[in-house]
Amino acid sequence: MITIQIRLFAAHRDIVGRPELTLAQPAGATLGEVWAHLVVEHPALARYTGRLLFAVNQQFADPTTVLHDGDEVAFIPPVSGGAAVL
Amino acid sequence: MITIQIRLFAAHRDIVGRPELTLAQPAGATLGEVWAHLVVEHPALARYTGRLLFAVNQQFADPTTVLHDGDEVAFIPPVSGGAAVL
Amino acid sequence: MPEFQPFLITHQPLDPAPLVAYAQAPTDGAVVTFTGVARNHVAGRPTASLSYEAYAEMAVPVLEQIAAEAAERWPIGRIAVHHRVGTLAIGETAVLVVVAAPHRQEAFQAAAYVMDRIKEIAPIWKQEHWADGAAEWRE
Amino acid sequence: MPEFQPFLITHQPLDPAPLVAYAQAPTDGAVVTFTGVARNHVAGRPTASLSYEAYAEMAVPVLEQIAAEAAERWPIGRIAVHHRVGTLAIGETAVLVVVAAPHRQEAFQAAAYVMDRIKEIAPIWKQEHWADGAAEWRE
Repeated sequence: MITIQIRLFAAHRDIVGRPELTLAQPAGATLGEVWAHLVVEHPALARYTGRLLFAVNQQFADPTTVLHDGDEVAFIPPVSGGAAVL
Repeated sequence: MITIQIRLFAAHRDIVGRPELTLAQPAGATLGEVWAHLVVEHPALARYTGRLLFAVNQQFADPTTVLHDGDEVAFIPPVSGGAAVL
Repeated sequence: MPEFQPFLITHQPLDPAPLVAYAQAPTDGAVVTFTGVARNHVAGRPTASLSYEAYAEMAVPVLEQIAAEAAERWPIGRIAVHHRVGTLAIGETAVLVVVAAPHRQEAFQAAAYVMDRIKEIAPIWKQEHWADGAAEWRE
Repeated sequence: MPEFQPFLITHQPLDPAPLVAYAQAPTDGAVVTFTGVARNHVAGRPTASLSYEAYAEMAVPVLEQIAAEAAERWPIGRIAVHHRVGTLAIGETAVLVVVAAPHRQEAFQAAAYVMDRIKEIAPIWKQEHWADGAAEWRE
């Protein structure tokens, strides 16, 4: 088993109700699998599937990325930086 | 006859040696004719022919514009406003 | 006095002057500054205020990455980007992008590119607080 | 205190802050500022200083005309342009163009357009004072 730290932001945090989660996962778990796990626990997240960016340890990553013990995982909802400007 | 005031700038002023000239011209004289007159008196201006802008009373005009008594005429050498930037 | 940080996520009000001073080198004839401002309406709906949230530990490296992308594409000088987080009143500055370059075309193009990329990938989120009291994340 | 003049030819050092404050309206989410700076070289030749001269009575109406052209082409807000005249040291600001708009693309495009047009038609001339003592009008 590995333990990962999940950071949650914006609408994701509102849905989950917390800014961080610590999660135990089987060795070899991927980012995509962790996201799927979260969606099962918080079905309101489902509408972000296919619309979010993934990061591991503050680097962009993709759903097939295999996680390691102690990784910081972020699921990044659609961004809107800088923007009062459409 | 009409009397016009000529404003000279930048390289034109350096060539003519004055920032302003008062010139008497026949009634019906055009901007282009006045420029040609200046070029005869100051041949170093010749290289600006075809490269300058014309103005009468602070409005852009063209060489065929007929002048009137009291007009302020400007022969505008190639401009370079704003530009440390090429 | 702390060293100037060209890429910054901050709760403090933004001021373009230090970014311009940082970016401008004697070889650069052009400096383009983009200021993104909290507006009083979005798609016609009146807003009372905005708040921004960032994944700051990641947002700063992403801003650096975006600047590096711009520097690969155009012959430009220095870039600085400051983004505010927290609650902003209408009219307050949310983001500043400053790009210096020898020539103005490249400065304009690079500044526009940096803003486009910030909106594509920088982990920064905006919540609109409507005049009627509701709030909504912009997505 | 004199009223702010959005279009100005001046011997005084330029400061972008009042132009940005003037241009920015609550409906405008984007403000683009172009700063044109005296460079330390032109086409590789070292410059010691620059001087600018304007036909000021005409330059101000021409700047107003250029701003009106931009407002016909893009949905933008306010524009301000200040141009300095006299002798400038390297690094000093020669021109400021500020354009506010609801959206950033239009603000960038209009600001670039205004600068292009200033260089085409505004009766303002630059003389380069080379490091070797010679001087030359830029044409």
